[in-house]
Amino acid sequence: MANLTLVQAINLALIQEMEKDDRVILLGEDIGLNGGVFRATEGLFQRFGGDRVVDSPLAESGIVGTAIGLAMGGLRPIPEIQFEGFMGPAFDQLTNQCARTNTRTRGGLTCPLVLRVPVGGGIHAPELHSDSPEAIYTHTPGLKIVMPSSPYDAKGLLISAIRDADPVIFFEPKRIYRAFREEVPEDEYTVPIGKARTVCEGEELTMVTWGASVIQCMNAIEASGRSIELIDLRTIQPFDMEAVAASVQKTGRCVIVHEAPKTCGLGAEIATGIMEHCFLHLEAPVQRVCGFDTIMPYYKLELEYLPDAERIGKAITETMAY
Amino acid sequence: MANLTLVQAINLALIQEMEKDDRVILLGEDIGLNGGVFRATEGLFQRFGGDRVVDSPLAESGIVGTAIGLAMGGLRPIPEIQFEGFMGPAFDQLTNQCARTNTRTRGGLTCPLVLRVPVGGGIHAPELHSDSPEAIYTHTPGLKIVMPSSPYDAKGLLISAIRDADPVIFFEPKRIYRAFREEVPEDEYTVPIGKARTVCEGEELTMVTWGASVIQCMNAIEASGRSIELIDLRTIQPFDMEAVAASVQKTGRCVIVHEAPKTCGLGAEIATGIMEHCFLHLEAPVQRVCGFDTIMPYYKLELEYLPDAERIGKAITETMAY
Amino acid sequence: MPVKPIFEAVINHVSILDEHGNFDAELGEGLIPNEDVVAMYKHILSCRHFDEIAFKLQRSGRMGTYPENRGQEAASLGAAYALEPNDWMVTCYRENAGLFWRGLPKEKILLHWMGDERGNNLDGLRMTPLAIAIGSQMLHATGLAWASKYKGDDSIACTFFGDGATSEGDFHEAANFAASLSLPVVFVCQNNGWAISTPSSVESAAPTFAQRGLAYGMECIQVDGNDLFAMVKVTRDAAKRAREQQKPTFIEAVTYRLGDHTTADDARRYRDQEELDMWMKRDPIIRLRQWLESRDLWSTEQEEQARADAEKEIAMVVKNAEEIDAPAASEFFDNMFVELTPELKKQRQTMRTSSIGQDPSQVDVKQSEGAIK
Amino acid sequence: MPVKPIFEAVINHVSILDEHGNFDAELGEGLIPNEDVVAMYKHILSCRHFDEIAFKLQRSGRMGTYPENRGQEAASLGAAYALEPNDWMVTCYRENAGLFWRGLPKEKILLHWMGDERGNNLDGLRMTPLAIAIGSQMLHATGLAWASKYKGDDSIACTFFGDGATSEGDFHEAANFAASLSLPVVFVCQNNGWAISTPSSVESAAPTFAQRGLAYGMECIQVDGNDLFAMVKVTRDAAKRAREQQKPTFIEAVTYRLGDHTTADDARRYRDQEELDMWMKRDPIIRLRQWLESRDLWSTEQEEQARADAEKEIAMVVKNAEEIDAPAASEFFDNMFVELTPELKKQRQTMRTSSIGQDPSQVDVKQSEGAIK
Ligand SMILES: Cc1ncc(C[n+]2csc(CCOP(=O)(O)OP(=O)(O)O)c2C)c(N)n1
Ligand SMILES: Cc1ncc(C[n+]2csc(CCOP(=O)(O)OP(=O)(O)O)c2C)c(N)n1
Ligand SMILES: [Mg+2]
Ligand SMILES: [Mg+2]
Repeated sequence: MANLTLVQAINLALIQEMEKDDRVILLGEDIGLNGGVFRATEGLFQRFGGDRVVDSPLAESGIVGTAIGLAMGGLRPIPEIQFEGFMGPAFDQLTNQCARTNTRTRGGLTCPLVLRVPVGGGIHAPELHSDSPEAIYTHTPGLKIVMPSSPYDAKGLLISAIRDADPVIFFEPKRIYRAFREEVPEDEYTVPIGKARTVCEGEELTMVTWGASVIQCMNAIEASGRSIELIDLRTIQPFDMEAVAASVQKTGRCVIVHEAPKTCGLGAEIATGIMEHCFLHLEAPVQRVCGFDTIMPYYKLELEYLPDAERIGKAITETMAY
Repeated sequence: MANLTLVQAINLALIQEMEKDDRVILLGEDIGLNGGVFRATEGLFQRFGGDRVVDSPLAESGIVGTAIGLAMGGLRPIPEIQFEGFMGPAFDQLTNQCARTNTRTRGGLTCPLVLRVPVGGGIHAPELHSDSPEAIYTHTPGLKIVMPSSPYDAKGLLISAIRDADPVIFFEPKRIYRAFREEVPEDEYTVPIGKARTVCEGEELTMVTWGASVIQCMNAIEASGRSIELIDLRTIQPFDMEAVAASVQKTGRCVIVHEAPKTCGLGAEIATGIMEHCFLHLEAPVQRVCGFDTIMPYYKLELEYLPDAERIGKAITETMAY
Repeated sequence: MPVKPIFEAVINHVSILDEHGNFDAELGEGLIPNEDVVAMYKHILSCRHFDEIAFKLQRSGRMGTYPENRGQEAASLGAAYALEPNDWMVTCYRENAGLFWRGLPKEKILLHWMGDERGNNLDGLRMTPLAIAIGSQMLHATGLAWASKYKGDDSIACTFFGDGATSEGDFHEAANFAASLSLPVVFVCQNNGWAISTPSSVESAAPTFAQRGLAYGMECIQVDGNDLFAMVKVTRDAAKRAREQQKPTFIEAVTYRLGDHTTADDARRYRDQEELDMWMKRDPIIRLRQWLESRDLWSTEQEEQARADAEKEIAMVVKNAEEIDAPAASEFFDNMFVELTPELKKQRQTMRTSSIGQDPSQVDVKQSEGAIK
Repeated sequence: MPVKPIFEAVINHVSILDEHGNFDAELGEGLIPNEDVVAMYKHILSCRHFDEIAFKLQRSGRMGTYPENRGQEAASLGAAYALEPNDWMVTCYRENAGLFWRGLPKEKILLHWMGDERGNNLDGLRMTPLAIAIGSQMLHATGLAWASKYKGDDSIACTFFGDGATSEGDFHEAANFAASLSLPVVFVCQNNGWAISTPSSVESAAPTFAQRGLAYGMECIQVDGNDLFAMVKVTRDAAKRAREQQKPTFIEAVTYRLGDHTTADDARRYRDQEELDMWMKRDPIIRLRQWLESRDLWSTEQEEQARADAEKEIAMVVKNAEEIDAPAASEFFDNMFVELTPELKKQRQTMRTSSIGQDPSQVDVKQSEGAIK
């Protein structure tokens, strides 16, 4: 066991999978000698050499499109996009090419790649370094999407993602890259894709979230003094509706928290799923606490934008009082 | 009055706004001499000349990015993307540039452009010619989105969009480009952005849809023999939640129909909005009839994928029986 | 010196068998064994017939949109001929001649345009499916070439695209990745003068498309794309450069589409008859037949026989494509993931028995008979 | 002829005042009035000081990430000087010297990096805000230039970007649109050797970046970017070509960033000290001061005075930036649309009084006091 931050856990998972499987190669901007702008690939260039840890030209479509070719050619590429705000140029390759390779060729070619992308706000970064676009890719058939909220999950989910036969977007919440440490087994292990984690159990209300917001939710729960069940989705697509439904059938109330803008966010899908699965159990409308339907502001106001314990607390109160 | 198809109504709106305002210029692939692959710009090159109707190089990011510059420079560009499946390369310019111009500059620069895009399935087209990506752009703050379902609305909404001070995506349901004709006034008129249209009134159930699906819904309603209120959103963003909520508060039941995949589609947002606004009125869970969470299949199976009167009818039955 | 030259470049044009029948013996003699020229000529006849039939299938409502390849056959065929069997061919949609030469069953192309993804399963063929999104495929070629280089399997990737496609950002990124990362890719631009109705002069203000490659420090060459010999020659050189030096090459093959853009297009709206007439004379079939006849490698009887063979062959191809079982209604679910998610399984299972989104466990529906059929 | 040259190109390099103080009188004499050279030298000193202070603000936690401009001042300044007041300047983020010269209030740049969009409101300045998404801005320049051409207002657009940015597809599309549609754009690539830790040799395998422009049939030129005179000369030529002939030009300005990529970077991880030392000697400040002194246009006293002035000026700039009122908590709503939608009005109004998504009319909440503060 080692006491690791989330970014260190990712680094460890990469090392272990690269040692095990030489089809695994990394490509992206500044991931080589520099170890990535967040140091997630620190030391890998030195350890595995420039054939397996490749600094690419500054071109996100190129990174993803080339990775598709690598994957079709039998490798297991792990491309990195430096910040989620720069997925834009790769959108076409990701959604119209990568996500469709398997179905387009009726299984003749597959595209097992893991696209690593730091995601989310709260780190005082410049524009386009703080967004949360997961719903857009959730609406895109053919992609799996994962977002860990802890070092332990980060390692286990990343190993699962690398071994997965399908393309996976691995979102890394940058706000908690180094926010805390956790015991992480040295050995390899996997955390299954598609299974949520119940962070804490409770009877009065279900709270659903993922990524960095888990912490804000825990703070709000503690402050509320109520018995609240917190579910961390861990996988965004396919998300664990079963776990959510089971919990809401028990509690009858639900609050969903995410950083992304409200309208057409994943919160809407989960809320609708709850209506479908738990209609007769619901005692109050499902409540969403999200980013507003605005552009994520520059950092002076980012904490006004991001859901915090206070706003989540209000939702608890309102939902309980309904 | 003239008896026009939807595509003719668009053509007419373009002519009238171009005559009225010489800041309006068009750019896109094959829109000039060829009149666009759907002939929406037929005759405009001849009428307004090559300075105002411009065949661009084959590059969607270039089309949208250049249009942003044109708009910032004081013009009213109307770029065209040939099919919605080719919006991918323009995604970054559209969501991270166009949509953010106003807020990024705190109003110092605005971006009044109308991006015209044929959308949706059902015309026996090749791959990537039949998608419905509206939810992705609905989740993108800073864009308005419109989708007419009739020639009359097409003309009125397009004129509103061109006169709007903000960027508008104008989705044109290609399945009904020429499906039917309607009386369209020769004079200019506007249909307001943000207001739904009640296609028919009813008491037992509310049905919400937009674009080409209006027809399938009407067929299903007729077949059901029930009193169903059909709402055509017309504007996708900002959509008319007020009209939907008022109707569902009356009927207590709702079915939402769209071509796009279910998960994280606009249907989820509307369903959640209904839960928020009509919780105590709801007699059954809101039901969605959508595209499946798969890639839109090639045309042999496209009618299996698209919501049809039969599937919509099932939803009516199930919702009424709840 | 305040102003000094620091870089110089020349783009060459290669032609071996020109439209007037002139044949450059120095470059051309022995380049292709005679029997292969004969075989390729027959192949082009068969492809031309395929085109004609495909066009008719569309016109009679038996197939969707189809892009005729007519007039461009020599370009993709010459390139394909110069490749090794293990090389990847990453095409757009006007390379039937090259794909068929390398073993793609012809009915696959018909199935594709008949709206059937099964036409895209090219398992084991070292090909990617026709690329509908213009410009998207070159990056895949770059990645495939990289995988080959990484694995040391000695194969390269050859990718094809139109003049219009070079305007897309993805072309630029693919070419730059290939040059910068030193990848064995051959880029073949089929400059056929038009991107639908847009003349190539709108796609680029430069005098050649070949010079697109100068930006990346790539070898660049322009070639008469209707000249089978020249195509073989330049592609062979480029393939060798890729295989031995891991260096990409940009080839501009100057050609022309004699048909409309697709069956949904009417080229008379935007291009002149004179231009078409001029290019009709440059048809690769004309000059190849002349060349063969001048060497007594071909006769009128052989021509008749070959055309008859092609008719028979293509009739069978159409039969195969049309007689394939209809896909299962739910077939489009099957390859969404290597293993379907539970939600997709449920959607597949209930696709016609329930509207989606409804949890069956919540509903106790008595189908009100008659209301809906 | 089977192989014949059809296109030839030469890229020239321009230098007027080199790092050793050599001055080419033929090109350089009279190019810039002496008083303007003096003014620009002072301006660079002030920018250099701004940089130093900005760096310190970041280090002391008073500002977010900041990208030092140090060493590159001559490039954007020389180009900006060559433009007309009405021309558009469309930059990335290492062009402070040019932007300030053209009247951008310096505190705007600090505000930007302090995480305050108000720093981006450049109303009336014919500038676009710093571009954070690499490669995104050149297309806007192309569009702005087009609007100018359409309106016939005689202005052009000059856009700046790094060596790394030329790898993005959007660069390609912008350059191609400009050349094909014949738009008055000047493309200035600041090749500073690095894109964060990635050397320019990874961004392009070609010997120059200037030749990127050959792809589009554009005029291309390489220039010593640390040479103010050469920058003025080539930009002036390019601006004239744009204004009079509606033709774009690609300028590669060879320069170097003497600092880290940004304050979040540590360049020692990836680049050699020798390289840095070599470029320290090529600093535009050194050669400009020598030139001024050699002509008796500058003295030690003036230097001291200028540095003192810069300190005073920048202190005031910092004060202005730091003393601005905090933005209203809801300020990020205000410019989402020219007129806010009802939903956004509601969200703004209730942003701290209700979690969002809840229709207030549905809730009768007695805030259970104490449970949450
Ligand atoms: C990304 C994208 N944009 C637009 C289209 C529509 N479209 C199909 S073919 C074509 C022209 C292609 O021209 P070119 O690359 O020269 O190939 P050609 O058809 O001439 O062989 C266009 C614009 C598309 N398929 N993909
Ligand atoms: C689209 C995009 N991808 C990645 C980044 C992250 N990033 C910021 S600066 C930079 C390097 C830019 O290099 P260059 O264009 O040479 O400009 P320089 O910083 O050297 O002036 C990168 C990769 C970004 N801002 N935008
Ligand atoms: Mg073409
Ligand atoms: Mg640089």
